[in-house]
Amino acid sequence: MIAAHYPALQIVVPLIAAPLCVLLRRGMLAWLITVAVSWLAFFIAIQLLQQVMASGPISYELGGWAAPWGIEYRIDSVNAFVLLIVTGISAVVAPYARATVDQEIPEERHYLFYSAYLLCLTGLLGIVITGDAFNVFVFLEISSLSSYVLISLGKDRKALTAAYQYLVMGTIGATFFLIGVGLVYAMTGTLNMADIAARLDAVENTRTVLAAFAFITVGLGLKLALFPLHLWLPNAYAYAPSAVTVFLAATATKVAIYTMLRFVFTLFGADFALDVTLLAEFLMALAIVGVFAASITAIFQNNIKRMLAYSSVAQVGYMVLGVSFFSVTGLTGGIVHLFNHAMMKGALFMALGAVFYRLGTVHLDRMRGLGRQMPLTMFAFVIGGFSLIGLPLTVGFISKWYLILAALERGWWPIAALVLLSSLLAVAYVWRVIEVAYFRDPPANHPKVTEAPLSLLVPMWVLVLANIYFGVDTSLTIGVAESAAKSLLGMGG
Amino acid sequence: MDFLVSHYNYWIFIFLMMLGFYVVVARGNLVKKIIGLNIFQASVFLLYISIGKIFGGTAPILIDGNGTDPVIYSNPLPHVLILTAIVVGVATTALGLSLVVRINEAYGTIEEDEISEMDLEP
Amino acid sequence: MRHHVILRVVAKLGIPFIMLYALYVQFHGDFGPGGGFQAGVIFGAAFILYALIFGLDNALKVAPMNVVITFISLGLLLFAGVGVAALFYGGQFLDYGVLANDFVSGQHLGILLVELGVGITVAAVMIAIFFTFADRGR
Amino acid sequence: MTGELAIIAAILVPLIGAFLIAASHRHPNQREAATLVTATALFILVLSLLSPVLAGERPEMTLWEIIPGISIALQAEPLGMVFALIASFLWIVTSVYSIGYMRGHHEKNQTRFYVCFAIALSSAIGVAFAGNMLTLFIFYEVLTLSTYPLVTHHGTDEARRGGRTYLGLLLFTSIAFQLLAMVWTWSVAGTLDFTPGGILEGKASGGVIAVLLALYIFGIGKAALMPFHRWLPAAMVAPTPVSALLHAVAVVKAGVFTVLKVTVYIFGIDVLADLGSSRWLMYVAAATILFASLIAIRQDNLKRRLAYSTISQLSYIVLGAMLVNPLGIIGGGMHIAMHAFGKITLFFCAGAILVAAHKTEISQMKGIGRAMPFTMTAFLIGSLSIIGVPPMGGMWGKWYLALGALEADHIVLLIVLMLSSLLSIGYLMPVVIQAFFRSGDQPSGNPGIHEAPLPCLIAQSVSAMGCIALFIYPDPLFRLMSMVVSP
Repeated sequence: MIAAHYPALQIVVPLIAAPLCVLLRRGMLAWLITVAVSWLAFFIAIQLLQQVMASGPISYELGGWAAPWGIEYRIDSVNAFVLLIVTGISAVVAPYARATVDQEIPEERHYLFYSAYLLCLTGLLGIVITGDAFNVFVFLEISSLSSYVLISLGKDRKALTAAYQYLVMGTIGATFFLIGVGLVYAMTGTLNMADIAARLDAVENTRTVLAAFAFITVGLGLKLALFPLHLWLPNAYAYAPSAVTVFLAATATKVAIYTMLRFVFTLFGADFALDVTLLAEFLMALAIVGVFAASITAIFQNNIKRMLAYSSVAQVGYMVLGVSFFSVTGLTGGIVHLFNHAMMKGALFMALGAVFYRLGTVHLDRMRGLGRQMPLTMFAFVIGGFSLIGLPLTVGFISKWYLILAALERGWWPIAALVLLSSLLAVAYVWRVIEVAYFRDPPANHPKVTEAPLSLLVPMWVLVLANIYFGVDTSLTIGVAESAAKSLLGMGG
Repeated sequence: MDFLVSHYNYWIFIFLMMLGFYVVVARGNLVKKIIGLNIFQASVFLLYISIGKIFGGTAPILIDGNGTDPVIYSNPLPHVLILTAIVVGVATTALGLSLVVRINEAYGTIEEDEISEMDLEP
Repeated sequence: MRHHVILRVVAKLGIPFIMLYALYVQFHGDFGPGGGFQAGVIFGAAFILYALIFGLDNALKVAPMNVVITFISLGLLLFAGVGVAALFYGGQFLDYGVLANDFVSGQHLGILLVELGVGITVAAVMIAIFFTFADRGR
Repeated sequence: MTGELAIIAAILVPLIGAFLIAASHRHPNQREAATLVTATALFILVLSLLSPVLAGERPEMTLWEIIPGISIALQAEPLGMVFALIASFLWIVTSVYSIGYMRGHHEKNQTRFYVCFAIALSSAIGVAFAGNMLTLFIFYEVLTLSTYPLVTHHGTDEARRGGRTYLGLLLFTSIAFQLLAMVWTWSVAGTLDFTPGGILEGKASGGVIAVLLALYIFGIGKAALMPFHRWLPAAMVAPTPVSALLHAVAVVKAGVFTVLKVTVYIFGIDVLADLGSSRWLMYVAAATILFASLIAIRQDNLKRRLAYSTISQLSYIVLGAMLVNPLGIIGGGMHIAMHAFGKITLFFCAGAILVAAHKTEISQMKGIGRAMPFTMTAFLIGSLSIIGVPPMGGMWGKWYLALGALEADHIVLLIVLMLSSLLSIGYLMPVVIQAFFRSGDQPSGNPGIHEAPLPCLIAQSVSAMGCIALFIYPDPLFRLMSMVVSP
């Protein structure tokens, strides 16, 4: 009985928990609620994915109003997979958060942190689960507003300007998106995604629809930090509290990419995007330029969190590149990289969070000799780094494999070569850290640091092991991603 | 010419949007940026409302009667949507302003160039 | 502004009516234009007017910050709680029809409670925003 | 023990050894014992596979699917056996040597050293027994990564710079070329299994095959074909046992082994012979042989000279592969073994000189033969083997390579082989002459015999004996290699 309501509960549980945290006022209690809710949400997401894979898309009508009029939650293999990513990351970030939050945020704001975190989770899950175009905007803003709050809680005062910058750019992006949705509504008279998809065909050659398409893509491009719309991201990730960085880096851009997939493929349709617009060419060019520009910038960063933030921009480029092939293999690569990148960046930022916890900084100079002082943390970083480079036996390799395969399938071997070359840039920036941490002596005038506490190590290593496990056994990730890619391209599944 | 006049709501929308956008981009004062953002958002609200308007339509309220004579009414859905969007806008503004207040406390200024200068120093 | 007698008198006279009007907008929302958003803003405005005229300290005595924040979450909980209650009665989430014996009165009850929740939250948020900013300056 | 189990065990044993070594990091004796026991166990395991493989069995094992359609698969076949036998046997010898060297030289971080060494060996065995290209690639990369800490072992600026070149070049070639070639092969052929006769026949045009071949050959950076050879001299900053086993045997041989394997089992020599797409690569290899030898002559640092010599000798094997006829492949395979024994002896000696006399430059080694007669005798034997004079094993590799070149009607290559032998006399013999026939500038008086630690001496005499033994008994090697070309 309760299983039928999982789609609603996925959103409602964190939504109710957020005000509860405020009511309870106790940081400890709020944390417990957050952990419980995250795990519950993860459980629900697993159940939903199983349901979808077993018996096809699920539709849930809010308030019992039938689909085109009421708001519909619609779950197919694509968003079930993204739900799994978001809740999975939340399930490991929540336990991780406690130690870092205790250190980085004043006691009296803890409950606010956790309720903002839960709201952010609600928003992200809402974007993914809903089948209503306007509802996407609402949830988008819920998640964005709470993430601005979360980022501004960072210790450094630069966190404030970073949050402000993100607020301005995020709002512009969301408003662009809103304009696009409005224009689509003007042309079709409906907001239900499936309904829009059915009605857009008749009017797809009008200028209004083209304008709507442009507004939506640019708006989402801002949200997903597509180069050159990524300027908000590096500072936001670099100065946010550690737990927030982990959570946002692993989920926020993924959700935005999902939204783009949903609008481009399900609403407008791949044919429209390919025949009427130059989206594929645009995305591919931006993705490749973005990968290189961001990776090269990353090499010159001394703040390692910032370095990884630039690397995130580059990795977004890979996902977008996969999408821009408009083929099953390419989309599979892009979608599976959503998952894989969440795993690797989650692990890497968690390791950095632990470093920050002990050192109070993530400056490259101060990380000298850390390989000896914090062996488990730094080893986690190394494996995460390998994954980022795309070495075999890690998830990064799987993504890269599919991207190259997709490029070769189309006969675009220069693209494949560029993908490979860019991963060498990842070697460059990852290795700077490894070299400093393992082959340099610790700075003499600083006190010795010890290994991070268990509450940080366990979630970190869960993700690290996931990096290896899903790099070796890909039946789950590739299976789901492929079925998602097929359903997006309208090939069944 | 006819095209220009008959679509006047869109021209207003575009003008306001560009105005707001310009303020956001060109002004260095953080509060002014927020104001620009508000104008930008408000233009979108106008767009939604204006495309939902039907000339001669009434408010979409149930009128007692046998329901046979057709009543022309404006589409209420954009209003509902925009109500939500306004709330979001208010929240954004409030959050943005509170960030500006805290930036002012931390940096002692709300001019963007001065702040970025101070960020470069250490 | 405590010295401005006219303001104080007018405000004292006006505020109850503004609040009453907010309640009207709130509860008449079922039948005519109105609803929780509007009512919440009007109610909040009344309170903010009070704070402007009689000073922040007096306003904070009436509604301390903690209470306001509590109301924000209470309103939200009321809204979501009604939705969840519908689940327990065997309907979909937010399916008010099942809340009472017949569908129509269920819908009435449901929307009334939901809008009340919205109204409380909006009013409290408005007040909280004002308090936050006003408090900073001191 | 069945063959399948033996393969798995051969990869796992060094890993378990690594754990044991790490666990006993407080007790050096126990740690070194663990290394020795592991190495011996590994050799016995590999040896146990020899007779079934010679009898025509091909024990294989598919572990699990990594990407739909591609599994991690292991298979013992003759070519892999050659490599695995050499690597595992020489690991025992090197372990003995390391004990003397590391203690005699008072190195730091010895536990990390031994652990990485064991992991590197495990991955070398994995390369040897890989059943498809993906598995090989995985172990190939693990080998790169596990040897990086060994190269930068000293942690000095120079070591870090060397490590950067090492890692950068190896990862660059393997990711940018080899991985691309592999995915390309997969998308064309739909399989990556090593199959006698190749998997590309009839599936790709001649042009594609030519491009793929180039991508593979240059992508296998460990084969040190010019212009991607710079990592090998850079790796010489490592402690000598590393240079000896890894950069004369395990790592570089993994490279040329992969070249042979790809040529035989991915492309198929007949296919390549028909297309002629390997011809220009043959000349690249020939050029590498000559240039590297010429550079070697100019080096004063003994280890660097040996490194360039290795580059030159590796290209013999690449050349053998690119001749794409059976004799060339046999010659290449045999040269893997012959060069391994010869070069490891030379490195052992270089290390021994460093430990006993603290000398690294050839110009400082005048008259050192009098102080270290055993070492320098071993050095002489190793040199002769590299040059290819009987009665040293090195002769056989060159012999078959020359036969292969003749059969393919490439007289030019024959001349190159001759010339390079002369050049190798030019860069190896001066060392011996310096050591034995020049009077030293040591303080006057009889310096007496001042030899390297005993474990070092044992190791270098074993490997020097190996050079001679391989001249007398090349038969098992030859049989294995002929099975490769005529299954």
